[in-house]
Amino acid sequence: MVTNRLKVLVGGVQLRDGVGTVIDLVGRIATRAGLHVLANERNYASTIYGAHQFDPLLICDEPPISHGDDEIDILVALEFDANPDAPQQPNRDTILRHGEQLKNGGVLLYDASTGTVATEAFETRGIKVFPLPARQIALRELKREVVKNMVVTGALFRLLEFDMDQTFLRAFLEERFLRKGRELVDLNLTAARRGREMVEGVLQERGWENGGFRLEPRPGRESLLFMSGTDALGMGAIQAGCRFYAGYPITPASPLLAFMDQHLYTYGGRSLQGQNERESIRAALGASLAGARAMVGSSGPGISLKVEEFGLAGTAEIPIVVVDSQRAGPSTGMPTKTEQGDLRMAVGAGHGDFPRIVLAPSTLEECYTLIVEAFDLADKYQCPVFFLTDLTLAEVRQSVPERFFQESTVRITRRGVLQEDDLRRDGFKRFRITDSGISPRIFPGTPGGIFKISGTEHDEFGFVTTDPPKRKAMLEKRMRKMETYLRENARGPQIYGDPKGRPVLVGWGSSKPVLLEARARLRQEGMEVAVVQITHLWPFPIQLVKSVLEQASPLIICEQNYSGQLADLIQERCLLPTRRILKYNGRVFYVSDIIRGVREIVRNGAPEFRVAEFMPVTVEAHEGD
Amino acid sequence: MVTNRLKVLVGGVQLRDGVGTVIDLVGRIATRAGLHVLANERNYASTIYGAHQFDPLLICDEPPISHGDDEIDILVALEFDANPDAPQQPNRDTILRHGEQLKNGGVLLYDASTGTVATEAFETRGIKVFPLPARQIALRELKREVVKNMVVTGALFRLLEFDMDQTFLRAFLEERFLRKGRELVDLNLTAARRGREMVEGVLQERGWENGGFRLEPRPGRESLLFMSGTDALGMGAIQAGCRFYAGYPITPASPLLAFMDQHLYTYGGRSLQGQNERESIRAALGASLAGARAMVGSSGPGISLKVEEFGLAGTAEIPIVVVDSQRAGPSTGMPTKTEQGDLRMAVGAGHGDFPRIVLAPSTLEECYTLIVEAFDLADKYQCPVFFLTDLTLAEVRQSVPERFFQESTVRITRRGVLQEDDLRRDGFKRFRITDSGISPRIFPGTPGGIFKISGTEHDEFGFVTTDPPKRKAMLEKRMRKMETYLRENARGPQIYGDPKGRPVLVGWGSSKPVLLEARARLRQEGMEVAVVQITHLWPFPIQLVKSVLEQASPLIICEQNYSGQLADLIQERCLLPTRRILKYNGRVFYVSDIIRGVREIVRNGAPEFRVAEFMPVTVEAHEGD
Amino acid sequence: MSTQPAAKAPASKIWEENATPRHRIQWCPGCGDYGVLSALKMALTRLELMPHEVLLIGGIGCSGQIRNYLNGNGFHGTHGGPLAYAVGVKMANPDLRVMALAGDGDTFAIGVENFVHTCRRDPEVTLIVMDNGVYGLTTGQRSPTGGLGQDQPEWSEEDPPPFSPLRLALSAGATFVAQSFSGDPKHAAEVYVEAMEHPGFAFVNDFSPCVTYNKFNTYEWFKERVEPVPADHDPSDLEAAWELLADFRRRGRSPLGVIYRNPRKRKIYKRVPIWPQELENIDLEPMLRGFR
Amino acid sequence: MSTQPAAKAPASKIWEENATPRHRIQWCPGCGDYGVLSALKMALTRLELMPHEVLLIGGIGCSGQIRNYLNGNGFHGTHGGPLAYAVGVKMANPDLRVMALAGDGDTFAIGVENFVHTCRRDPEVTLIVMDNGVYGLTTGQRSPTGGLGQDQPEWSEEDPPPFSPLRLALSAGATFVAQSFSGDPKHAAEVYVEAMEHPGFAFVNDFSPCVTYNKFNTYEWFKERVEPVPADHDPSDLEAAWELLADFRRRGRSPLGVIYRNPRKRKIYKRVPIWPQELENIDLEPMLRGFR
Ligand SMILES: Cc1ncc(C[n+]2csc(CCOP(=O)(O)OP(=O)(O)O)c2C)c(N)n1
Ligand SMILES: Cc1ncc(C[n+]2csc(CCOP(=O)(O)OP(=O)(O)O)c2C)c(N)n1
Ligand code: SF4
Ligand code: SF4
Ligand SMILES: [Mg+2]
Ligand SMILES: [Mg+2]
Repeated sequence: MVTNRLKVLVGGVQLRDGVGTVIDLVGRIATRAGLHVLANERNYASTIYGAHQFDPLLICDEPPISHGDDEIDILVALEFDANPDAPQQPNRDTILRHGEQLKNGGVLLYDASTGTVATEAFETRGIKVFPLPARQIALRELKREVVKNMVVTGALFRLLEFDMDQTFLRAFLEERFLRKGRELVDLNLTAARRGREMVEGVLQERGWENGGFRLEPRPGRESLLFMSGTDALGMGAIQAGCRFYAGYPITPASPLLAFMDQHLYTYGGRSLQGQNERESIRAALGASLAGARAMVGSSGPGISLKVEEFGLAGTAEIPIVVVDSQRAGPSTGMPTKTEQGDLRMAVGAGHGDFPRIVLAPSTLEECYTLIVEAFDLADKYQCPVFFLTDLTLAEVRQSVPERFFQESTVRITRRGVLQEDDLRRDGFKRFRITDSGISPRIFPGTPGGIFKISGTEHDEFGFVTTDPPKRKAMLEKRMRKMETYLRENARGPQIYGDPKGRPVLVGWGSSKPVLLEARARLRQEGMEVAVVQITHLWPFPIQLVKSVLEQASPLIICEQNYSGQLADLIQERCLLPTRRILKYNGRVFYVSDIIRGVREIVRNGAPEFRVAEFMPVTVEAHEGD
Repeated sequence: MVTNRLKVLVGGVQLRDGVGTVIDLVGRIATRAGLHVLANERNYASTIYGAHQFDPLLICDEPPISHGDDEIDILVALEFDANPDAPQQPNRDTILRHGEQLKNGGVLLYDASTGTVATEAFETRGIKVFPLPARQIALRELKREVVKNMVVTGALFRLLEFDMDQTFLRAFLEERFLRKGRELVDLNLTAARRGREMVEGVLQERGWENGGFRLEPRPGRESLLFMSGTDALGMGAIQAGCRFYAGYPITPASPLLAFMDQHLYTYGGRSLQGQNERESIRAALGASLAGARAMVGSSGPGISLKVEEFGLAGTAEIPIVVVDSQRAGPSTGMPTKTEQGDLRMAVGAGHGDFPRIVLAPSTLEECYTLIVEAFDLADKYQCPVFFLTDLTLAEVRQSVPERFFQESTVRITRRGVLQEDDLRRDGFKRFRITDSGISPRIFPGTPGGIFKISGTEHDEFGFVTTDPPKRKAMLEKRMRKMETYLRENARGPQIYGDPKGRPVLVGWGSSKPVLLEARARLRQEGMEVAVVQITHLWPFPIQLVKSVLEQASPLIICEQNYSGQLADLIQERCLLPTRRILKYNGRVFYVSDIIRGVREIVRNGAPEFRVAEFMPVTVEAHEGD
Repeated sequence: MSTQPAAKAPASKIWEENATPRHRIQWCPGCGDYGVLSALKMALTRLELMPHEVLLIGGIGCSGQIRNYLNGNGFHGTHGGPLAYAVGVKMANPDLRVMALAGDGDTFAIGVENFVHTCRRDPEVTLIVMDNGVYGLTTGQRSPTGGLGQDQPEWSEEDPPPFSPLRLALSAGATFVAQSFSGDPKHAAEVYVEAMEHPGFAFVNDFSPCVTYNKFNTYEWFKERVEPVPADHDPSDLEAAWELLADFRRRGRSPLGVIYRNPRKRKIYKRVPIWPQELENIDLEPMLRGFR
Repeated sequence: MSTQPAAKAPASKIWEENATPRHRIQWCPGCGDYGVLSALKMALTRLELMPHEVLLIGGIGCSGQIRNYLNGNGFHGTHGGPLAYAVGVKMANPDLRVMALAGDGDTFAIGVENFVHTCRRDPEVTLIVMDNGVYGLTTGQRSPTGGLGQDQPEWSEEDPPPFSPLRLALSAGATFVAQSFSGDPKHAAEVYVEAMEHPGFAFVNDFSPCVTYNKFNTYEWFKERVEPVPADHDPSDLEAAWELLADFRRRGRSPLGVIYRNPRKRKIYKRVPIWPQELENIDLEPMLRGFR
């Protein structure tokens, strides 16, 4: 009997079967019970309806290092009939697609409303199978199809011997639905109870004592929150002083727009759904010019469309935080699949040379803390600051101690903004040539501080010029900010283990936890590797990185993109040869991917390892954009 | 008396004083006379009217290696009163700005309509000064202000003892103006004669035999044409089969739009002035899809705006030639000043990884020949091909043997386009996975060859998919084209001299002639250097380049941008450390810049040399965007 | 569960080959786009076109998927771009039948510049907008036509009133402007046929309800508010078209049918040369002449 | 040589400080933009604004240079963007006086999406377009309003007829639409004052001849064709505005004055917090609540 350590995967037809609802419910209630949950792969299609969707959730007693591998303990299949996307697999699409991931000795729970499914093969593998006519119960007995999700949740909880008296569930339902009437709460509780009873029945019929897994609440623990990476980023931004946000809807950045729409007004800010990608950033630059801490968010296509504005922000020296929730590119690519393919763009996009800063958080917590740094850096260096998250980090849902947010709150300063008292009538030069490269600025409306700001090359007053020495001085002034940054603000990589003479796995972005778990497992296998995570990617802190990486043997860069964009950057900046573990099929790295890659490279001397995903059991399936 | 080797600089107030007209006339007629001319710096402001403009023209007996340095032999100052841009310098703005460039023993010709100027300092330096009341003659005597340009030209020709019987000029004027009436021809001839007489008068008065420079026609020679780099590029494109061009007006790419507007229709093609930067490339992609060889042209800001479409072209596999006439960035930057700052963008722009090819011509002739290669590569590899010219190359006006164009004409092939006979009803897979990465394509309208094409990830039929193995296979198929390119089409660098153990100057784009002349001069000084010019920049042909560059000592990359974009690329691809000579004040490289840089680096061991331009004698001068 | 009108409509099988057998339709059951698909098949069948003669350019959105649910050449570029690609296609090859099939977000939000400029340019392209007031594919944010029929006490920059695509088209110079309703695919098909026969740019705004994200502008809502263009309306009269729109607006109604149709005098071009034999042995002289 | 009307207009010196003493005007002698500059100075003076209270957002073009020829905060971003920046500025700080000063190319070609969307959003921003029918700064290519008054026997995609910015604005939902002529700076100044007093987006199309590249629509040409809006016109009536435009079009005339003015009910916002003391010690609870 395994307690408080399991991975459950729920699958079904998108928009129809309630996959997300069940995962959300289980994750949230487990979190309330003091358990740690992690749902790191929200596998949905970019068409709204009809494709196969699945969502694995890891539940642990202590915070898990990573989501691990693609194995699962409990499989919940919600289809009740055909998956319109794969009509050849009625009623068992999820089972066919994910059956192989299910561990021997695991559990299979499926909607048997339209009949049972042949599951002998599973039983042979010691898997306990629970048919559950959830939709039938909901429709026939309870007359409300939507409560089928609750039937499933009830069944699952019973399986896990969790919340046997429905205290957690009742409290949750009352919070949600009481204002709509007691009946709704009761209906849902009944549905859950009916689910319980069905599992009960199977257990008795089969003479099983339990399902083999259980969840035990940890009531005394500190308060945990159940939230997504986007939530953490949005909260972080607001507490960092962001009071203007703009975004044009795009997966996976739309939830950030929704978050800001919902919360920014409480804090006196405003949020704008742009009518296109450029209106968004232009409005945000306008707001920044007016004094607001401003942010835009988008994903690859929308970032590509903003390139001209980045150059403007760099040249006109307007602070702006740019969140790029990366998704699988190029072009429209795979909108709902993850990738780390925009680093080269963040570092190099745009014609000509202009200052910019590129940061990449590696965890939900860093989404909260690092975004504060992003705003401070934007303010100080008056340039675009790219914040590279990715679909995985944007959509991860996990439990986080509430304390973390309170403790991580920071003081807001706004550097270098002159006010009326600071200004002597004729002395204000918006683009004063300084040693640091940083010039004084004001917010418009300040008496005595009139500015002229332009993306055309300009003199210290901001007036247009092409005078060669002035141009040279002004361009150098702007770029000098990056040297100041390297002296005053660059941060070295996070280093786990001793890199000396060992294989070193270098990563950026959301894959850090996977690298750390691979390190732990390799150690068990007797191989010591170090992990180096780079969060401050540009200006590239050569001094801080090279000294670490040159000790590696070999140096292995792990990235979710085709070409190895960080690896290329390291070669350019450090002149060190790199090996690469690359994955770009839209799925996250699994620990086993890394381990296989390290073996190939270290043992067999391969120059690179390109992860090939298992082939899911699937018929031709198409999606949208 | 120097014959057939001189540099004349004409300066004046933009739009008002006819700087360009005079240079054009002199260049064209000298070319007809069999001489070789080169005007490589069309220094104008981005505001239409009022700024100082100057235009140096080199005239030689044989084709010059490069434009050399900023020294001049003959200075022609056209202001007749105040330069509105610099009112403190009435009547002598050009003289003040360029006087120092004038060599001892040179000639100064200036418009003395509003009075003479103190020129003792020049005379002390052995400079012969010719005051010329050109505008006065035009207005008072000839009653047509515009013929002042002809007065100046006549004076200049007399000074150069050229076209003494006005045969060349008469022929030229008759071609141009005869259909408007004999009077116009005669008026212009009279104006020129009056200019001659004025010079005659000064010569007599001062007792000088001549001005010290003369031009002697070379009548027997082969026919030369007087044209710009843009003209060569446009002609090259049309003979390469380009039948659709689109561009939104932008300096310095607008003349290409004008060229295509003028000529494409003669060859059955069509040319579109986009209503914005993206409409241009989208229409061109549509035309390409329909079967046309299509091209777009723009400069930095317009290229930045097209980034999303490049990713589409790469993913949907649509051939497109993209001309980037680089100008000084970032952002609006200095629209009428030169730079090579867009290499990083061409190589890396866009989210995700997609195939692309980057070529950069280094001479007017290569604008003609290499653009053919660009179209062939686009067709073969079905991806965007970037053609990086720059303002210098776009605007250079020079004499070119007519024979060159006839001899460089090529056969057009269109690879891999299936026609009705090739198609078996169900066999056409637009994105067939092949070893070369190249898939068959058709032009729409072909019976039996229906396609579905998308920038969303797709299967071999073009239908949308996110299936991990299919995605991996399709992305790898696309990128495999770049390996095929490296095997079948990559070209190594142009190598001048033996790089072994010597300083090697590496360049790209329009600066090659300057590097070659620097090499020649350094040899005279006793220093042997090699020059390596890279025209095929991406996919970077590591095998072909690294073997050459690793012999260098030291390796010096010469570029007109701030950061050293090619140098960074070489570091990334070849893992070789680089030194850099960089210039980014908007002016072209001069031979002396390179020589100083080489000395600093080779003799003094400097890691880099940033060229600081001479400070022109100028008051605060502002321009537009 | 809602029905799928597509299943019932008569349509030649020829427009299904190559498409739906390979590609399952992934719209929500009841989505208005089924009606458009069904009407389109009718119209294409009526016009006796062959699939290889057409190019369907889809927008990005639920609606744009329609390009894959029909036989015929299909293209799908970046968001907001269908009309701009179409302009290039038609200029290069006027013989192709080009349709742009896109959503209201694609056309009126991110793509409005192409909408305005294409109305002016007047290529022989048929645009059908599946107007549902929302961005369906990105889960229901409000589009520029969103909020149709809803009043609000106060407006702000981030929360502006909807605009009228028909008025925008007329004022931008469109030569064919019509409206249809996917709840009435038969009528829609007639409008599409007229649009496709128009020698110039033809814009059809099709009310195509999003059953998942727009709970206000439903089939029922539209049914109560749509009304055919009166039989005596003269669609060739621009001022009459304006008046018709003003009249319907005053009455809180939306017209269905052809509102404006007034072909321009067009310059006729042939397909540009594309084959090697058409491109070879060209005479450089007309260009060289200018440089001597 | 033409005269520079600016030199003659009465205008407070305050609007010249900080600007023209440092920055020479580089328009061609006689350029229509001088008239606009002169009218703007009058209007700003009339409104008794202080330069630090205004933000002038210039477009890219000859016209956009005007931001540097006037005192006051100036901003100049990318081509076509003035209105989008303005929306953000006003949302963040409604207290600033924001003007967008741009060309017809900037506003109606590359920037038309911002024009359309800003008409809908209705920020309190005044837009003055210096409409000369050409891209002056890039040496005279035709703009979307180019060809005004010229007929052509045939049109094509690459050579379409001009469109009417006033109609476009009205149909996109603008709440203030007016026209002026830089040849009559006094009248233009009056129109600008009305525009700047309008609580919402105010669009003034100013005929501002390009003497260098537009040899057709000259001062003389305009003088013969402009006519004041009739005194009895009710600018608050949308249909009356349409009719006025139709009437002028029929007569081959262009109206000068306020054509439409109908303020919307607006939601009032305050400046967003920007200073550290406004941003500190915020209560996370409203956000945390949702995650428990
Ligand atoms: C540049 C860019 N930004 C954002 C998106 C995300 N996106 C996909 S579809 C869509 C809107 C779709 O709305 P609409 O055109 O009305 O189509 P519908 O889904 O309603 O049919 C958006 C914003 C994108 N694909 N590309
Ligand atoms: C992205 C981009 N494309 C092109 C240009 C070049 N450009 C500068 S001004 C201009 C047009 C100006 O026309 P208009 O707005 O009418 O202003 P005018 O000069 O006539 O006052 C263009 C196309 C640019 N600056 N940026
Ligand atoms: S989300 Fe709306 S528009 Fe999209 S398929 Fe579903 S019903 Fe249709
Ligand atoms: S080119 Fe035209 S618009 Fe520009 S300054 Fe000259 S007259 Fe004015
Ligand atoms: Mg929609
Ligand atoms: Mg203009």
